[in-house]
Amino acid sequence: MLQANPVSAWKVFKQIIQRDIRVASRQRSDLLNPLIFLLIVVTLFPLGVGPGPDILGRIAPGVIWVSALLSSMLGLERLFRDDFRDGALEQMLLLPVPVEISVFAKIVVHWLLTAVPVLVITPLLALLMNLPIQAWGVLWLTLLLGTPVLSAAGAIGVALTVSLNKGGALLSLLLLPLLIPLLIFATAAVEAAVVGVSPAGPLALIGAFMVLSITLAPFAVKAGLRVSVN
Amino acid sequence: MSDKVAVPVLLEANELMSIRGERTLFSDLQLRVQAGEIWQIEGPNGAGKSSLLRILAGLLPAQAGSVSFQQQLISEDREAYYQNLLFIGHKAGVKPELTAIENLEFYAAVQGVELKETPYELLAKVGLVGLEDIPAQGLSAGQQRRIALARLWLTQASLWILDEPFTALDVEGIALLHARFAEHLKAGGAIILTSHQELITEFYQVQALRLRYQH
Amino acid sequence: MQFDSWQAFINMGGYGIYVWSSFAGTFLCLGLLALEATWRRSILVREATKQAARAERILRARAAKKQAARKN
Amino acid sequence: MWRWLHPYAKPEATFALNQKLIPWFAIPGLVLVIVSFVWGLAFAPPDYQQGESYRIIFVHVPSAMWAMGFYVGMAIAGVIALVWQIRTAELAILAIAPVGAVLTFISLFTGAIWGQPMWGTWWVWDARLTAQLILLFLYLGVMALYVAFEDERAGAKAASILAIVGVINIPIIHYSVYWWNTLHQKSTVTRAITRLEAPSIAPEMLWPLLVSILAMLLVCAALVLMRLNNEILRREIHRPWALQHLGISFATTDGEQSGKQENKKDQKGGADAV
Repeated sequence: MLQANPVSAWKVFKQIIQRDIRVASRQRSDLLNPLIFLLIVVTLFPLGVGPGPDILGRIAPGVIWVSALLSSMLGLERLFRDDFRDGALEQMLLLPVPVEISVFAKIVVHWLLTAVPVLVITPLLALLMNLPIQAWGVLWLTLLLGTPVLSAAGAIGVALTVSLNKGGALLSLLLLPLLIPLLIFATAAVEAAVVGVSPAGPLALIGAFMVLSITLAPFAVKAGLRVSVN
Repeated sequence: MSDKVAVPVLLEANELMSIRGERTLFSDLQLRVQAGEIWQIEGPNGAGKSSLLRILAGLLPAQAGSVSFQQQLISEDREAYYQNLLFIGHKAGVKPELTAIENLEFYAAVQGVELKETPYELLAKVGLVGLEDIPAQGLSAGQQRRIALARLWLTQASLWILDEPFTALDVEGIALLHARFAEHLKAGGAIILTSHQELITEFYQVQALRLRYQH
Repeated sequence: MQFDSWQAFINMGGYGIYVWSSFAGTFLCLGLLALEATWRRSILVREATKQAARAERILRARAAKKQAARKN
Repeated sequence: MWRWLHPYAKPEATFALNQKLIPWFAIPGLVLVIVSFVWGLAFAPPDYQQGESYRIIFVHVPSAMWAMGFYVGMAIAGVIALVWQIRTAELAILAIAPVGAVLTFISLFTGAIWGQPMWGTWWVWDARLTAQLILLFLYLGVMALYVAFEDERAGAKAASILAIVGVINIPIIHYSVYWWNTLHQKSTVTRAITRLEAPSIAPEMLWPLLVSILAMLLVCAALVLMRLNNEILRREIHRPWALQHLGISFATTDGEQSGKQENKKDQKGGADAV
């Protein structure tokens, strides 16, 4: 009788991460484009509202966060779209481990590939927007805590729209309203830091969002994928 | 192995019904797949062959009925079922950015198969010699299909569900596949597949399930 | 009654335009929803009638054909 | 056996039930609408700060309230559709969403009109209005997702998931928007509306308000039921029970039912082993 060896969830988790990083490393432009988009949008603001350091510094938290949200929408689709097209998504649902594990791995990979570069160029964005230096650290912290929420919530949206031809615009319509609380508290934290008030409250809330979204999202993503893959 | 009289039932489907859109594909469908059996799902296009395979694999919910694997409802213990299932669908799940070897190594690892060495020999066997470390997107459709089918040699799953495994294969490839099927059946495995061609082979007896197109 | 005259009621202490336009807008929106629902329904009924009639014609034609065949 | 009969027996029963319920919602609803509006417009005393303009409250608050309430109802239908796979619940999402969206629109529209005399501008980023605007986006998202799918049942499931995710998010959105609003609060006038809705509201104003809230619920529930029955009918139009119900005569010969498309859902032997 044929007997299959059990597989540990951790091994599958590692394998998915490894494979996706490898895949991404062979199509680097996909990763680079949202990043360049982010830089360009942030550059547009001083050109649009004038280069006065006062006004730039005042709107900087909002501008940087809104741009980050928009640019993340650009790259979100690749979370499941390619896998859906070539059938790897189907195979992912057929792995001998809970689907939530694989979904979580996909979210982690997406975060590593899209958010980490943003975190790296954050000082540059802050510099371009004349953000007062005392708020740089808090801006970076809000991005560090907030980007996992983007990846997790984004995964839900992509899971629901991945089988649609015209999913792109729909994805933003579904996701952006859900991400408003994140935007509000993130900008509030940075603004608090600008005026020298403790940003601990909003930061804690963003942290709570992060925990909530990465624990609950895999379940919603699983349900969404089951709908899309059939 | 000792008791040859009672052949274990691997997969059992009861009163399955599937509706796509407004059309009933099939209803009250019964299927019992025992170890050592190969089943071919026949029927015209649109009769629901692929849907049936996907229902059996647990990818698509049936409107009614149940599927159990080794007397266990598959919806209740998916992980145990998927440990023993190899499903290769219409889209084979080969990542075009990865090489044949990388693709195979990934699937072997997540299915719990230990690879003792890089599967050059296997890839040579399926006709991909010299193409082992080129990203799959540079290969032809048939060659990509072969990468997916090479998984048949790297699995311990007892049940295989294959959607049109023979498409884009040449005569040699088909013969190779038949040989592998025979080997699997002899080892106590079972296969469910769809195919446009008649399965004529001296290696094994094919059971057929015919789906009619219903308006 | 809070208002002395009809005029005063319409005028709403100078806010008439705002108050009445909100009420009118609300009625309009809900009314349109109700209209759309009944209109949809009537279309459905009309289509169903047409289809039933068509099916009946087909059946009658089939029966006539059968009868003709039997005569021959 | 029961499990697969269940979904097919259901639409018919729901349809008949709705048909009976609609007048029970519509007639009292319309009566109460008239009562509450006459009461609110003519008999309730003017507000000491806002004068007569506050009377917009009798349409603004009920619509804002039920815009939210219907979203929750839609999410509940979504849970039922996902967990028990009941077809009628899937259709209910399609029936509720447009009514809820229209209610949200009404609350935004009346809120904007109210804003003009209050703040001298049509739009103020007041917490309530902002939250309603986001709610409108959520409704639009659910509807857009539902119709984007070619397979309607898949669309229904996707919309259900989104509605549930949305309903988890709504309290968070609300809290954040209100918090954001107090953070950026420049004028004190914005609190006027909130003050009116506080429990300290005078009973002469509160009673007509409560009646208008009930009236709005009944009317909109009737609308939802009408839409739900249309959706049921649209999918079941070829079945004998629907034709019978509509009083359309249909031919039957040797058990062959009329209608172009015969959904042989109950036919046996779609497959046979050779």
